[in-house]
Amino acid sequence: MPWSKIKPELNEPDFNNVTGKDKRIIPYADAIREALDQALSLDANVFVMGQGVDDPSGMFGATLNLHEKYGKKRVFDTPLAENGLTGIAVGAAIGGMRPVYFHNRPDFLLLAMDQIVNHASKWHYMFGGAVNVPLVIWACIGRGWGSAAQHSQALQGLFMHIPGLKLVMPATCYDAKGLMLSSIADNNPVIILEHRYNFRHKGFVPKEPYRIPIGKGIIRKPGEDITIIAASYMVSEAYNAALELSKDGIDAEVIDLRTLRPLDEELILTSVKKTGRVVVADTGWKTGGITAEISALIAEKGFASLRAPILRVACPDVPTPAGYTLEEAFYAGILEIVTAVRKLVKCKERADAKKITLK
Amino acid sequence: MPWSKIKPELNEPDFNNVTGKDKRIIPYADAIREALDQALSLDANVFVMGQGVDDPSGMFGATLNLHEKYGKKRVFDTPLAENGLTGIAVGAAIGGMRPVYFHNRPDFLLLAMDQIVNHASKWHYMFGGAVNVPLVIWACIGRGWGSAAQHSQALQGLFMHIPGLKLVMPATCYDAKGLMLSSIADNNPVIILEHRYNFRHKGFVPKEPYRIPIGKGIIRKPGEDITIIAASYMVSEAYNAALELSKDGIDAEVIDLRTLRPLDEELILTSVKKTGRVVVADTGWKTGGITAEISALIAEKGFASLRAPILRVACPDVPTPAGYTLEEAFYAGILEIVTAVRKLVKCKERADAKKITLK
Amino acid sequence: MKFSQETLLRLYYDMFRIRKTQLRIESLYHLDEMKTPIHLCIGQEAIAVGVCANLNKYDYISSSHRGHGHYLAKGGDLKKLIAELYCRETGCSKGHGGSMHLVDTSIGHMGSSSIVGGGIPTGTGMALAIHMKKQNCVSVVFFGDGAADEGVLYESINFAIIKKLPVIYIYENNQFSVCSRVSARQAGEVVFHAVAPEYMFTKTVDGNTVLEVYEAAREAVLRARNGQGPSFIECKTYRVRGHAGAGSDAKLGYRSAEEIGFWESKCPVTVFCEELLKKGLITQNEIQDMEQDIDLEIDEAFRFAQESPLPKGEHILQYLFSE
Amino acid sequence: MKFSQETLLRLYYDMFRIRKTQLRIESLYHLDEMKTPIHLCIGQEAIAVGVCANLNKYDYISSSHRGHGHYLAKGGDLKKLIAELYCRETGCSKGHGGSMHLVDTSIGHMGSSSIVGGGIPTGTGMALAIHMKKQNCVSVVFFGDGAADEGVLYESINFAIIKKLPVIYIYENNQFSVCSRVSARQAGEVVFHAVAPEYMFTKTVDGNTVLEVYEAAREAVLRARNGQGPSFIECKTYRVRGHAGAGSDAKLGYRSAEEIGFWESKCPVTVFCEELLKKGLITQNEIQDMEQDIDLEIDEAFRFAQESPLPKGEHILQYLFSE
Ligand SMILES: Cc1ncc(C[n+]2csc(CCOP(=O)(O)OP(=O)(O)O)c2C)c(N)n1
Ligand SMILES: Cc1ncc(C[n+]2csc(CCOP(=O)(O)OP(=O)(O)O)c2C)c(N)n1
Ligand SMILES: [Mg+2]
Ligand SMILES: [Mg+2]
Repeated sequence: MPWSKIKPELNEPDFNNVTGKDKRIIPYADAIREALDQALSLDANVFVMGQGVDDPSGMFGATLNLHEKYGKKRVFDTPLAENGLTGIAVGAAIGGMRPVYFHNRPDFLLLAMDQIVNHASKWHYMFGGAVNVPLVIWACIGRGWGSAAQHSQALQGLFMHIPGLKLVMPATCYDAKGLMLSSIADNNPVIILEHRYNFRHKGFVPKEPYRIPIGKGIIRKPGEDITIIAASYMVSEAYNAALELSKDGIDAEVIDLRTLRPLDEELILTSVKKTGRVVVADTGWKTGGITAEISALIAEKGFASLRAPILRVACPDVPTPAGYTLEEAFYAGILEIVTAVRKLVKCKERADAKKITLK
Repeated sequence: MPWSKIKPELNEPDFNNVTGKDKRIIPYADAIREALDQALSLDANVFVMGQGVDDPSGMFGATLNLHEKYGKKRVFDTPLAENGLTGIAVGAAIGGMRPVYFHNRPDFLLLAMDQIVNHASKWHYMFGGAVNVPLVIWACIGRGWGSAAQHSQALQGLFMHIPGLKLVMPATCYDAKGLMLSSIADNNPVIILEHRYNFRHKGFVPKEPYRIPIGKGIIRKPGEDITIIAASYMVSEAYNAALELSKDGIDAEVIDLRTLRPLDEELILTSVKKTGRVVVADTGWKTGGITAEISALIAEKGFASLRAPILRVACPDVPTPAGYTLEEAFYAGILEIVTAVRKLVKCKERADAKKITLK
Repeated sequence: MKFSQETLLRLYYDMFRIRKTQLRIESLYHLDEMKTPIHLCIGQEAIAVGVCANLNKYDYISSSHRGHGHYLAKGGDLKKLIAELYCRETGCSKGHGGSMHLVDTSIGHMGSSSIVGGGIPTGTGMALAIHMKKQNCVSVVFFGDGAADEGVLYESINFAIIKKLPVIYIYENNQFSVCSRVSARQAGEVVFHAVAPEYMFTKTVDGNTVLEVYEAAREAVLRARNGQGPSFIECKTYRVRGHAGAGSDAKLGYRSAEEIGFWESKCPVTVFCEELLKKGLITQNEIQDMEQDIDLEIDEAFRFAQESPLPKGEHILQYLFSE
Repeated sequence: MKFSQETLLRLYYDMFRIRKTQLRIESLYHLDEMKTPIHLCIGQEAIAVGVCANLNKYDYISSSHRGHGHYLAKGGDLKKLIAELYCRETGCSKGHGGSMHLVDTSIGHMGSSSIVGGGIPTGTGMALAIHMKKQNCVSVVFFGDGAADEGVLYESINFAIIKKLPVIYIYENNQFSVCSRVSARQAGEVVFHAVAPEYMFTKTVDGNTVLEVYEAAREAVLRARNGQGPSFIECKTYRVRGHAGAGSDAKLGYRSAEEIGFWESKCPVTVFCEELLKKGLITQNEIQDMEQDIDLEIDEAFRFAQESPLPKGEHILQYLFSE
């Protein structure tokens, strides 16, 4: 069933421009698995838990056979009981371990919001710094094949609102490994939201362990005319949109946020200062989602540079429908980004950007 | 303990300008209670549930003694078990009842996110309109006296992100009653987030049942120079800030959103068109909260009228600290609104608003 | 208990029809025309049928991701089921739900959740509605051993006992949650659930024997209709197919081919059929007639589905809110 | 079981100290200098003390909103407790937590949650950490009858049994969640919890009798240290004061003055004291000396708190993240 099995067939967009014989290309799932493997071998306090982490599909391949290498004490299946098990992971972290708790889908994290939001995110602050919770929670946003309303929610908009949580959304194989290693090394609760479509990709991943700083974004393509801001799988769409737009002579800058919280404000504001035009794109719902925060940030701190409205490309505000004809209408991507950019770049000619209205 | 008992001593700001002998003034809690009383007596399918709805304090007075009038079958105490009981309320609604489920604090709704978000909000859409969930969930945002991180979260930012939910936040005694009656009459899941500080107020409330349309805001004070957008208790702060500002000749328009979802876009955009300047104020956290969405909406659809950055007044991005000296620094209100407005109105003199930067 | 021939044949027919529907879905799934994740209930038909044979159309059921059997046993429209799998506008959920989200309010199927355990409290709540409206109905909650890991089960049962609700918990213990054995996830056979015989009627039955299920459910339903409160019935069974999708998953190696084979030999449909034949209650001819009827109905359902229009993307915002 | 005089006096002293601390807080609360919601454990001292007397400083405890007794019994700093109630920078949680959020990592108190039931899984998780690190410690989870309404209790116990974790669940059944009686919230005395003696050591004791609590906890702790897995001890007791704040709430009328009076007469501190006196294990003079010591310590703690600096608003962003 294509729903649960995605073959890593495509090369990811060539973000890194790495060349030479050292350019090792591996699938997305393998990049995560390698990070876990290295973390497990480097730190005896790291452990991996979650429904099916030890099963034949090994969490889409990301945890495959790690239980055989590290034993069922350090890589273990759990009962469903998501709130209880999250609390147990929090407690284990308080007790000095570094749990990595895997979930198929962010939808299931809704059962664990009490432990994530009321407990994990607050424990350090609430006790004046006395205790910390080095916990990683990982979940993979579903998409396609009728995953439907309860199996394809992109809930970054919720987690971005919670102080005390870090929120990480990798877009490349390189980052999937490097951000996983940083998240495990972090002394705070970190949510990693993956996207199912990233698992279609293969990309460049160095063999040795490395970390990518949490709280820093990266420019995937420099440009002068407009800034496209995205995270996770939407970065691929934005990048491809930028390539498409360049055919029309529109030079778009593509920002990959990498982490949503802390957010790399400086990177965003510097880019906006240069381009004066922004499209924010996300895999989640529009209203109250991450595109809202990024847009509001710019409207607050980057207003002086703005030469056009800030447009948001996101999913319409309905639960994910099951049927494929509806799914097609539901998901935004390259097309919607290109359209939004074209709308804004028309503004270029006008002398006074403020006067512009959009239909 | 002042924490759990708030006396309704203050008159709310005189938003309505009602005069004459028919002007009945009652406390905030009584307004809610009257709505419940009328709903229970008008519709046999309405019932009220929640921890302590039948206890001597009667949910801050909002449900006081209703169990005596309507019997313990229709007004009943529940076990804690918030996720289970929310699912039970959802099921009762599916079965044709109209439950009103009371919680002391929104913090406890985090235990019930699975049933609220995965179930209640999706049931109508997911089944192509076959079933509906006429459910009201009520919770009162805590504030002060060391309520601290787990008893004072203003979680409207989370609920605003969820399609399929309606989100209501009354600011006046009149609205507390009228919006409760509308919410109970609505065929969809409605979250009512109250604020503890509203319970300090008394205000005008007509005796007969009436409804206030969900999805429509209201202008609490018309003005020309700047728009202050707020909801719930923050409306009082915004209104008082506007009165303060008028002493300096700044004529602020104050919008009370009343409902956050659906949001009254038209009211907001019309006002911004007139004033060109906006401060959005909220009782919740800033990042990813409701101020983000409202700001992003304006940056997208009202950009042409904007003559200054959109500023947000909200709580800093940390869990609520317990100590009163920290609480004082945590909560934003009239002072922060006035400061934000003054910053923006300085922009008035400049010819080209785009050039303005803020410190 | 004595069963009329009519009842026995009805039970057989219903199981056979569910089985054949599942097999047809399975055989066509590779064509990728049903773009929806499927969870077949092959081997568990006796539970859906044995329970639902005691219900009428005003009774409620609450189901899960593995819900085709519940839907059909309760009387759900076969055409609308298949159309939903084909994501058509004519599907029971108008193409919004897919395989895991079936609904047919006309027969008390108020929608199934794919959040494991999600339907337990909602089904309990439907019993609360019955109770408050003083209706003479029951609410049946079907859930699996994975769902029994969730604390919400205990929250729900507790409430149902307190309020003496007319709810019947049908625990379909097929021994697996995906590839994870119940014995690895639960401390013991019945550590928490089904432990309160003083508080509710509890019974453990062979979930592959339709008459056992039927009898236990009958008692539970009678009690519920008489205001005697909730019941809990554990039906021991086995998931012979893979967790999701079509076909066996024996090659994955997390369970032995022998184990699967053992349970296949306990097939609730075949074994029951053999019994009926042995007792002379049915003939090979009658079986063939039944099969023909069923095949025709299934053919027609698939044709209906395939010929039905697809929902239009431009209508995506419809059904967000009820007026 | 035989107890040395030293142990008996220690148990008494610890209970007495907690009681006197609570009474002092109560008597000063009306001044509104402690701007924090308080939940007194008056009448429940025997549970905290009886359990913690079996623990050392490397053992963990997990506590709740009603946690002053647990904190003190485990060895938490009294000055830092009072300073926290006064919201001072010198408080155990630096004024960030208040009465419901105490912490003292130096004695294994890793922070208490005011989300009812919230500390149950985290305490279980601390036992998992102990287990994985192969430490010779235990983790004790204190929780109330309100917390026992929450499904997370069963999720946690189930996991603890599966993994044979060194965790001890101390169920402080004080019969109320705010004004709601346990009998109105739970289907029966022990429908779900404490029902699995084959799976873990379970025991019900008089929570007002410190030696009963001590003995049961001792066995549970020994078993946990020996790798024999989790235990569940129900301590029956009663909340004699109001749910929150200072003083009796008899006037509210949700329970009778007689009922409260009955339980006041079963006061764990006074009754134990009388027994010690009767057995000649303590003298009135010794009691007075104790009281004087305790009063002095409490005086000093309050002085320390009142003289301590308040946290500064400008530092509000501190401690969001750990480096
Ligand atoms: C709350 C939740 N956690 C995890 C999942 C992923 N999941 C989908 S089906 C399934 C198996 C559930 O097992 P069981 O309840 O026994 O039902 P069965 O599949 O055996 O019929 C799981 C874990 C889910 N859908 N919901
Ligand atoms: C999840 C949750 N629901 C509700 C509350 C409100 N609340 C605070 S204390 C309390 C009583 C809890 O009773 P119990 O667990 O028996 O503890 P006790 O107060 O009796 O010590 C309640 C309901 C809460 N804090 N958390
Ligand atoms: Mg199963
Ligand atoms: Mg209690």
